[in-house]
Amino acid sequence: MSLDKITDPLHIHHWLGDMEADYIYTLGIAGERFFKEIKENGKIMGAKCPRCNVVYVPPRMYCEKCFAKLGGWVDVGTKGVVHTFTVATVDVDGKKLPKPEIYALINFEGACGGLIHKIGETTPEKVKIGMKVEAVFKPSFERKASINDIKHFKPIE
Amino acid sequence: MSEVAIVGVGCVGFQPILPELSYKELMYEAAVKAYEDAGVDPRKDIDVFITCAEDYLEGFSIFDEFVPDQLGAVLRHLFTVSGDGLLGLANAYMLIKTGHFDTVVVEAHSKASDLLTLMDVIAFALDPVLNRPLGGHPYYVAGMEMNRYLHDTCTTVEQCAQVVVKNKKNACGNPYAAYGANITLDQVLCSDMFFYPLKKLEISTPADGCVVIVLASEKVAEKLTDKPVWVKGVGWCTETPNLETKDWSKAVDTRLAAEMAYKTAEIHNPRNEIDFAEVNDLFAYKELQHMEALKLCAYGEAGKLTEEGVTARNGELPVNPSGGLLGMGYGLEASGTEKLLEVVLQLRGEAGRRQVSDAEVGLAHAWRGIPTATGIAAVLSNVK
Amino acid sequence: MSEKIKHYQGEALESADIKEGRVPTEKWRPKVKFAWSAGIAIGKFLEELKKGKIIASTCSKCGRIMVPPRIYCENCFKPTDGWKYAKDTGTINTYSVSYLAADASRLKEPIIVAIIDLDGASEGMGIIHRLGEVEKDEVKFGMKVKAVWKPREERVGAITDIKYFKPIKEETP
Amino acid sequence: MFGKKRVAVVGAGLTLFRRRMKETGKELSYEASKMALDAAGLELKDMQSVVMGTAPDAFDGVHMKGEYLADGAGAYRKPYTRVFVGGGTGVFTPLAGWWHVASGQFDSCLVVAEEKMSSCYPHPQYAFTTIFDPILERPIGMNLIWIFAIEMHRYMHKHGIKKEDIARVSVKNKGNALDHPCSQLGAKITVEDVLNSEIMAWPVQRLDVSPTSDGAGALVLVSEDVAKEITDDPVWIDGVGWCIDSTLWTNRDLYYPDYVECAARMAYKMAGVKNPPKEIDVAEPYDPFDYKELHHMEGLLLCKKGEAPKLTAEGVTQRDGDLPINPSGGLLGVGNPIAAAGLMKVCEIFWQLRGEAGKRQIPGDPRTGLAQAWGDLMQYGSVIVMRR
Repeated sequence: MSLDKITDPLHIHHWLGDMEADYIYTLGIAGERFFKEIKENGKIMGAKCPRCNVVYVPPRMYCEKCFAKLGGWVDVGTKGVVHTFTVATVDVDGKKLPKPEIYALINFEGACGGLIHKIGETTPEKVKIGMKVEAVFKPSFERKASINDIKHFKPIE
Repeated sequence: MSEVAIVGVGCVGFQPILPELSYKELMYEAAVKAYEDAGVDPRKDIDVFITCAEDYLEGFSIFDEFVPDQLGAVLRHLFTVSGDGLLGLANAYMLIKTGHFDTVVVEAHSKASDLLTLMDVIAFALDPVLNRPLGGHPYYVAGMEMNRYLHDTCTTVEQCAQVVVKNKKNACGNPYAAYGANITLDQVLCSDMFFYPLKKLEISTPADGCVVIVLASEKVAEKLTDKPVWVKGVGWCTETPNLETKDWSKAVDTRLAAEMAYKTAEIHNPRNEIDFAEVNDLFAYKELQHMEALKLCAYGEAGKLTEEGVTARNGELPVNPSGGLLGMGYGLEASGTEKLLEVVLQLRGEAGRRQVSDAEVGLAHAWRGIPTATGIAAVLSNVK
Repeated sequence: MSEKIKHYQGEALESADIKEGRVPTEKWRPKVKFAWSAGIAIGKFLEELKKGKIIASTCSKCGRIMVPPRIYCENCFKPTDGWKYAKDTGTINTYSVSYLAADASRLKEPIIVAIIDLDGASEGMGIIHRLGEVEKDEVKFGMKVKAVWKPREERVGAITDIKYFKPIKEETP
Repeated sequence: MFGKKRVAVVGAGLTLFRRRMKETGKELSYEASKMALDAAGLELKDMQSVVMGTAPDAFDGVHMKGEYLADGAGAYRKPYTRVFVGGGTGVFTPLAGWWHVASGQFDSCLVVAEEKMSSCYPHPQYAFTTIFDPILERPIGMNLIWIFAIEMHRYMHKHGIKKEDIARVSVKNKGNALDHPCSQLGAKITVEDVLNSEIMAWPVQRLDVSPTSDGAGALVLVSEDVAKEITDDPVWIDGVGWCIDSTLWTNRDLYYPDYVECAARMAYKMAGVKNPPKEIDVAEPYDPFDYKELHHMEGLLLCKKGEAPKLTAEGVTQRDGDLPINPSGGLLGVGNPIAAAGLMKVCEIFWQLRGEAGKRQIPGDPRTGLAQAWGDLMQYGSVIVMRR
């Protein structure tokens, strides 16, 4: 234990700084193809593990379970089911959001995984686990091969 | 193979902020306490030092640059585990088990108050392509997980809130706890709904503090102390970093980690063989979910046990007698060592008014928080 | 199996692929802001810099006078037990003439940066700082230098309260 | 050695090293891991534990990037640890893998090292500015190259070494890298080329320096019992060593890396190496800068202090010399994706000891090899001694 201690609050000092830089991420081999399908064709694709016989959404280069290279790409459609969701009322700074945001994991039939995205065109109290939803894409000229090329998912039926 | 024991602990904090100490000085003070407790001189007696840290929580790239001096590790054998302090314990345990090393120090700390934008940093851990571009407060992930957990197990929001009441109450008896409080169930239930169904008071608040642990092989431990706490087994596991394919209802990482630890520790019936548990409760529902994954009760049963007072300090299976992270404060990578500290104090009979009676076997558990699915479990005992 | 491996994986990109958008990317700039506690030793060091002085901490066990100061002697692992001023003069231990700025951009006029072993501290107690009022070819190992301080009213309690170190001109007899 | 377990390396994998790659860090990790498993004739399910080594998060641009990379490294539902000791990480990672197996806790461990430096834009150099003390050093406008220049200058001054003595390392390593299939900067250059290259921070010039890179590497480690079942050709990890020196690098004499010597002594003691220059047949010391190879040869006790430039000039460190140093081409030639580059050195020793290094194979019958990495603020040494 140190012999000198600070007992006078005027001697407490701090130093401001940051650890900020710009980052550019490639989407990867699987990611690039996945997002190009969203951008160019408005399609959500999965990739199949030839060994586990599982279709992963989003597609990957490899099966995380067995390390086989994923093969056949499958269109899983744009409709899915809410696996779970939340309603966020605060932003990253802890400030109250003007309008709550609904985040959900959407599963696609026959596929392992799904997409985490926002739910729109509804109100928080109407969202339920197991609810059917559909992807709403941005107009094609606005798409950039990004997860945000999907505006949100909206309830169907 | 030698048995492994904890022979010294030192802790400074936990406090909402420790503004008068730099992170180095904080580590130094905790280290001095631990070395005094163990009766060792780090300049001569320690074979390996492990620091557990992540760069963005500290404000440096390559944090271990800034570590050796204050731990007494200059020109000695130190490294960083980029993980929770309990993962540091796992590596210390293996090092001693090789038979090449007799004494290992594990350090973990939080200077959360140095970091002004913790939630931005946590958001920075999300997948940069699939998840992060959606933006928002990263704890939405916890809200989603709690929702599915409640849905699948029929655990109630009251049961989750009871965890907060219990832990903050326990913390009132813990001098190392920053956020003890005497609150009611209603106060928790009426606190702001941040990420439905997760409420403000169900989320642990960061705190500053440091824990240093000294481990030793059997032969050295028996020379150093008459109160060794034996590490009977450690397990750790990463389920998957992919939010899309992780299990949203069960803490699979923790289940697998516990199975590994129990196998080594020869624990066959955790509920009966473990006297008390220090379980990660970064969010209130996590304590329940983790109890189930740790096989302290059946899937979906933890809420009920909490409601019935089984997990209270004087209950049949005390859980988080320290006050947990909800009561002590979220010590970032030191979270697991907060748990470990309590287990050691309890097993030595030094937990003061928190003392659990007849404690022989304790469980310490950590989870690395959002957005990870990494859990670590350690079984400790005061009987070899 | 090096010789048995016929194909090594990896798809190289040119920087133009990114710049010209041929390869889609995501961008992010994290908000990572800190207010590091300076603590006991460095807090005092900064306060003294503001006064135009360089403070050292001392260890009575090994007798070292240490800059920058610390509250523990890392060699003895004892708390330091005294404070002492070092001088603002010293000797160049080693140096570099750099054409690179912090962001790796290229400078027309080089920065000269040196480790300066301070007088009044134990041997080898160096700090890193810039040199000024000297041509790059004049700098020598072992050269004596002195701190050039900012005017008192501009000092804020920072290492940059010292503008740079400059050579001490030898008195010509 | 009663009660102490031996650990074998049975497979190695590497991706290409390039300035910028399309693969994500996860995908790079996967490619290297898969290659190592294939080489060992094993599957992911055979791996009981995984250790990841990767340097600052500030390169890849992901907080807790060990967690992020986990599935690419094969850690799905497995015990997984990330270790991190700056530039020393690449050689340190197999040391962590070693104790996973040597402890008896696991029979196998997949060791993976990854770096995707190109995510940091426009240049990874920016990330390096955050390795300095924010109060005492960053305000001066620190640049990574400065501190190497300062160390290199001190080393030259202390022993009276000339730049051309050092440039020979760059010439040798970039030349060796021409034979490495993953190499980023293999080239036939001359001492004059190095001396005439752009001055970055005197005495450091452009061709004294390794590049920034993307890449990954992997090793498969197994226990003695498993090794005997699956291969006739294991390479044993017989010595491990690591050491850190004081944070306060400006308080130290930078002419000699005491921390490398301390790490080396730890590894030599464990491996029973008494006379390193005689007993080590091939070495891969860390060479992010050309002078570092010399500095590290001395720290590793492969020669006397100040003597490494002479050995280099005499050709002793060439592939066909008495003590081949960096036959891979090192970081200067193959590239420097920090952690992956360190692991590349261990892969090279593995291949050299198995006689599988192809065009890079050193003559004779190498039985004992060493790889070493360096890191932090002129502060960290990690050393591995391997034997056939």
